[in-house]
Amino acid sequence: MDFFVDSFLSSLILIRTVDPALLNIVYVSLKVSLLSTLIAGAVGIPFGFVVAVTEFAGKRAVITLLNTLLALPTVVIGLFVYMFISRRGIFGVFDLLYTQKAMIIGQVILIVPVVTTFTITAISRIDTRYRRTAMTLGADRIQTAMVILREARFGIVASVVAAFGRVISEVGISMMLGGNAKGFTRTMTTAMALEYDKGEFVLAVALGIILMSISLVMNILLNYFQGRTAV
Amino acid sequence: MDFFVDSFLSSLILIRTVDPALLNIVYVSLKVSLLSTLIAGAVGIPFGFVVAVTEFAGKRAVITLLNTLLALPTVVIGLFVYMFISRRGIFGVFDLLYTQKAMIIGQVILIVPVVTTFTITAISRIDTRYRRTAMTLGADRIQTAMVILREARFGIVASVVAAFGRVISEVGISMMLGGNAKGFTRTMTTAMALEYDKGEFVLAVALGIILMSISLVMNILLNYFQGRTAV
Amino acid sequence: FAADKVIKMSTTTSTLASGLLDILLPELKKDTGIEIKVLAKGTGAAIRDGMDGNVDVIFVHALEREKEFVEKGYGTKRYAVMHNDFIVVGPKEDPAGIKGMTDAAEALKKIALSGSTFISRGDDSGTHTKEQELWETTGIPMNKETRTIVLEGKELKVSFFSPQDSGRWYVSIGQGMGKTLTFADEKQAYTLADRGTYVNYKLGRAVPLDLEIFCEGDSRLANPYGVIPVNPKKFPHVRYDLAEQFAQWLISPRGQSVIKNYQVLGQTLFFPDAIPGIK
Amino acid sequence: MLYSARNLKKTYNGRTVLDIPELSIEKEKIYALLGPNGSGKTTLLHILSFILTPSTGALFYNDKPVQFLEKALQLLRKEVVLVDQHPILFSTSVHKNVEFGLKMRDIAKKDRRRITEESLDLVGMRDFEWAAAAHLSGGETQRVAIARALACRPKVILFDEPTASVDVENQIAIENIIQSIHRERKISVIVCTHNMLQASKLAEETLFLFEGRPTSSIYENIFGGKVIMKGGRSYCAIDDKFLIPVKTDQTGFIKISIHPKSIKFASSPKNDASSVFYDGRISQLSEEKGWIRILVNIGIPLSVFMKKKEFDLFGTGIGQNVTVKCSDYGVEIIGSETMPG
Amino acid sequence: MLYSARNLKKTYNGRTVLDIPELSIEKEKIYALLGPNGSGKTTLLHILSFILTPSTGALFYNDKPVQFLEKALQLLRKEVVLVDQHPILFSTSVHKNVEFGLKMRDIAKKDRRRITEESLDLVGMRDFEWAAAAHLSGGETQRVAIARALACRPKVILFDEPTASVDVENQIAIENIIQSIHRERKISVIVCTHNMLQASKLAEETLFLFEGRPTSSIYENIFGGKVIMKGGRSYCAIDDKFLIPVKTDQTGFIKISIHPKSIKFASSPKNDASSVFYDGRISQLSEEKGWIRILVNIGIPLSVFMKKKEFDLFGTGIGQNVTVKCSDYGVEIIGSETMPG
Ligand SMILES: Nc1ncnc2c1ncn2[C@@H]1O[C@H](COP(=O)(O)OP(=O)(O)OP(=O)(O)O)[C@@H](O)[C@H]1O
Ligand SMILES: Nc1ncnc2c1ncn2[C@@H]1O[C@H](COP(=O)(O)OP(=O)(O)OP(=O)(O)O)[C@@H](O)[C@H]1O
Ligand SMILES: [Mg+2]
Ligand SMILES: [Mg+2]
Repeated sequence: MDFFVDSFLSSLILIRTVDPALLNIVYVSLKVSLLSTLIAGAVGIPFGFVVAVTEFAGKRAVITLLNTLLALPTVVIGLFVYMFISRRGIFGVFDLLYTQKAMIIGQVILIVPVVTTFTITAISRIDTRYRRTAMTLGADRIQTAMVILREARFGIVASVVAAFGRVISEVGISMMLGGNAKGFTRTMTTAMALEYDKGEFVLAVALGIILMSISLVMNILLNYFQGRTAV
Repeated sequence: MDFFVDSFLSSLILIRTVDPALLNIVYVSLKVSLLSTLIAGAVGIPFGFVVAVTEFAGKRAVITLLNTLLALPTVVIGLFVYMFISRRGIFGVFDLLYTQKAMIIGQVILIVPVVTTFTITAISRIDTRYRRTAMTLGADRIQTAMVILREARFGIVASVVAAFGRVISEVGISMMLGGNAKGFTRTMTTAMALEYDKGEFVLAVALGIILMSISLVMNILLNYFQGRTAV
Repeated sequence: FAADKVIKMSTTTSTLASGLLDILLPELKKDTGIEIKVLAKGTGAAIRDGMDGNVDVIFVHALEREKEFVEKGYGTKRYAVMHNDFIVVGPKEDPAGIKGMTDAAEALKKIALSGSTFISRGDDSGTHTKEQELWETTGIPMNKETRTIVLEGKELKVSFFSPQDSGRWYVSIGQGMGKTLTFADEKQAYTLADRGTYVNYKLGRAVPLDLEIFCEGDSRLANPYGVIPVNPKKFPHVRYDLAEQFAQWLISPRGQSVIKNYQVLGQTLFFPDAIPGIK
Repeated sequence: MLYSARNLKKTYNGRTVLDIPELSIEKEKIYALLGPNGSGKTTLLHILSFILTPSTGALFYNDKPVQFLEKALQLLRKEVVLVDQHPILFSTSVHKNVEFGLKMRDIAKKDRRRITEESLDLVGMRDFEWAAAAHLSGGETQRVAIARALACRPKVILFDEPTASVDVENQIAIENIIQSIHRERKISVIVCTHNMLQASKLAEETLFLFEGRPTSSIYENIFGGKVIMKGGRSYCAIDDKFLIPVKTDQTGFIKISIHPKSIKFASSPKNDASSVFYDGRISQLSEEKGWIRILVNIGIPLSVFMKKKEFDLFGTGIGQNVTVKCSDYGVEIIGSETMPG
Repeated sequence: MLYSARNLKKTYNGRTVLDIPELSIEKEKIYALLGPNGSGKTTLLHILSFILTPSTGALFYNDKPVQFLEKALQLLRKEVVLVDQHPILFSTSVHKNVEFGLKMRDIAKKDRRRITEESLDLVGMRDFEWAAAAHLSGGETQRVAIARALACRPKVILFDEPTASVDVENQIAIENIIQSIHRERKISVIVCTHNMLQASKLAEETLFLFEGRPTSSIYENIFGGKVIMKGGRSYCAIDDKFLIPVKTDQTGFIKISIHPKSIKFASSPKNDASSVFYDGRISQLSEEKGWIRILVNIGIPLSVFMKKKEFDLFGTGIGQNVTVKCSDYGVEIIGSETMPG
């Protein structure tokens, strides 16, 4: 148990000393994760909505495929994106590899299926009467969608929270596409992986404790915000 | 694009040759992931159910905490479990480290929050009239729970699918607690990580394609099974 | 009991990634019946495994730390098994102009002075340790970064060295050798690499690395690997006899010749150290 | 014509639940839509409010064919509003629910507020304006849903059993609202109801549906029974007791409807070849625009409909015993049931 | 006593929606539970069916205090079944829905099948046995829910507006079922309804709720109006037209209930100091166990209740004009509204 006490104390020291390197790592982590979540939400929520409310031939196939994509390993995503943005890839000229942009691209691919499938699940469960009621009261497509999304908000917020949790704790893509370059693309998780490789377990867990604290604060804020907008 | 064609052809060759080493890797992957998902389901679904249907003081706090745990990095889980089961840890005598059991322990910790939060979300949305109806018809606690779980089955199955996707594509915990020992704890993802380390990108992606195919087959089976039990 | 002759070994990724173990271990089994569960990871984590008693033997390349490991009683004895060597590689254009240099420290100094990008592994591995040693001998002012952690209740300082004013050209990525080479290739930068991995990435792939060797042969660039059985006095459960048997086999003529004859694409990657001149 | 339809059908998994060869609904009138459970009333109202697409057939609105394409329907829906059978309220406040249609119509904020309050006043739910809609009682919910539809000020309003859960006081209030919006704002109304009195109070025209098809037979006196033969004539035996004369070759179980206008009072039971006589007691009387609806309990309740003048002739009244007669020309077979025999 | 209660209250967010100082319900009787929307009827039925816990107060079932603990309640629920106001069916087949309660009671499979079919037959839904419950129409759903409750063969059955969406034919059928299960199986029944005729047809006893409280005033002739003074007397002015005499010191808007038994026919309008006279027309008559319920339309509909003998004395009938009188002792103030004035 000493180990956890050590880690906890170390995390306190790390925070107290306001280590600028640490601040940068936290900043990069949050920036990249939040942007990825935002983009994935902007893509996945409307996509999930459309799949959920429209009836079309391959619907079950699409859902099965999305469920399959939940199992997409980070290594595959990493290599896939790598092939496109590496110096020899077709987008090589943009010099994206080992930048935060590359990490965001990979992470978005990782979590779009998460947001989409859970949006579909959340919306499918909403009574069709909500849709019909909005329609008969004169709502157009977008306004009807907003009504349904509002009714499904708990599920959708949950999917976004899960997606955020997934990316901020994610290490494979950040490592492969970000490169863990100190000061540029080093995130809390890649730093943790590094400390682990070095055998500095205490430091790795100390970083993990900081990460969880940040995630906790974000969730408390979200909870507070959701509580206020309820009804 | 050649790269993907190469990878695809390689994956075909791998499958065609029925490489026993590959078979073992696939077997270990599936066994560990399925067991983890099963255990996490057995823990997370009832837990999520109880949180969802009972009113208690710290309910919102519990949900916030679970949401936070969605961001638990694999490195932290890996080290956490390591501390307990390493030879110097309190469970050291059981010699769990670098076994499939260790991987399962870590993976269960990883996905219990996923299953739990999405079970909570799925159940919260179920009209309380289902519960009241079951109760007035004479259902006891367990029977009432079964009714509600049945009504929330899409959300719950989705959470289990997501959890399975999470563990079968997961590499950090498998690597740290399983050790990627050939024939014992080498999974598809740790094998991919190794091939990637070796620079054998084609092989890494070929393994990824196999992984996705397996996941696809599992999802098709599940879809078929769900379709049959619907109504 | 053949099935029971299984031991656990922690090693650095390079031994596994280079393919050496894939040749070595079947031979070992044939000769001794011993099977090895290989756990490949970062140097630090591999040594840590030994210190925690999680494995029966370690096989790493970090000479100073290996000695310390034995001194502190975690291991019984370090057996020198083999070495390969480090090289300085960089882009064809060679912006720092170090082609053909044999003094590694001088080469690094020129890279620093010309401000050419240099990728450091930055992961405290054997390679990184070597790189830090070399930087210190260049005379370039070093930057020491210290972090305080708590270990077993006591505060402890951990430090890292890197050249001063290196913000732009010195990129520390904290990753394994292969990834570091890939990174350097992408950014067309210099880096210090071990020859085995370089050969693998240069010759073993459809799309070879776009990096050339510019500096090699300096005696300081040797990279020795050692094998250390974990001390049964510290961890009674370890299978010391099998670990010792494995170590003995490695340094035996049989083991040494397997290492010597292991070639990738016509290149010898490791040179046996236990028996000089072995065939 | 407000609506007309030809060969309108709605099919679910091979089962045709609505099948309307011909339908015309005039403008600025109040229609009652009647029919037993499952006869397709709700389905028809959904189609007429453009939120459900028929499987086949043509629908005309204001004499223009309706294109079942989202863009076109959106425009039509601004004119036609449906109040659902079991309405749902959005999980916001009562105020926001009623305001919703106004927002969709880009009404200015100030006006929205006023109209919302007015509409809630109409249904007596003003006190609940800021309550959470999700927690209202059944009748409260129904009344808010009506207010929400009224607030939209549509040209056509379709009510699906609007007062099913509403209390007596508000039932009358809502019936009055329906009449007054029709009178004052010239709104066309279709009301679907199981309450005959409500239908006859409100409606200028009546539509009947039975098993998805419009039917001329009035939706009353519907009974199921077994065909039996007696004295060379066929009867439908209800509850194995009451024999209703019927023209049929069928056997087994059938469903019949006795036209309420075909049932007559008989001063004395004389042997009329084509009629059957029943003794009963008048248990309810109600006046409907010069007609009297009489409920005669002969063991089963028979609904009888006669001109006030005719009724007055008999000098009978509530609680009096009467003999009624029924002949096979007033009995229609509306279906045969597959029931365990 | 089947149920008795003391100081039973249910409070939501500080609002007391049910407040019952005293209540007794006898065994093996049919009770009607009446009251306007939001008066707490559903809330009371939920408490009596042990699926809602009161905020405070004591409830006795069969003279034993009810412990609101899950274990104890589970046993009680096997004897008491509620049919919800807007029932939901589980998203399985109709058959499985009806069978559910039987499974919970560990009935053998063979018996389950038989009872399920019998119950569906009772409500005329046997044809739908294997249909998906989710797609039924409003009335079909309500009927299946009734079958599901009947199948459980409870000792007590609580119906919350059981026929609100049910068609006329089945409405009668369900009323008959309620009467026959009560008669034959000695089941105690409480029916909540807004249908006065149904209540008087079925009920042996009647309970009234108003704003959460049991009230003696009959739930009829409820009107809201403004208190005005005229000739030293106070009146409640409804729609600014009809003046109802009322004893009050209040001003502003009040809600009154005119006891239907207190309204009398007046042969000729003579100046009676304490009464007010209204001219109207008899629009509906119904017989209820020796009493006649008369709907007199005086501009607003007044419900009048008198002994059949008394009614017969006047020799009037449906569609006739009459004068009725109303005095302040029959008028009760049941609430004051806060309305914009
Ligand atoms: N989505 C659906 N899938 C299958 N059957 C359906 C669906 N919707 C309705 N039905 C069936 O169509 C028939 C007509 O339904 P509808 O709701 O129009 O009846 P209704 O006349 O409104 O009845 P009620 O008086 O009970 O409200 C019913 O038998 C119902 O079971
Ligand atoms: N969960 C809740 N939270 C807040 N208020 C509630 C809740 N449930 C019911 N109420 C309120 O309690 C009051 C009584 O509700 P109840 O459903 O018992 O009325 P009811 O007599 O059944 O009315 P109706 O005839 O409309 O069905 C209503 O005004 C309702 O708004
Ligand atoms: Mg309907
Ligand atoms: Mg109610």
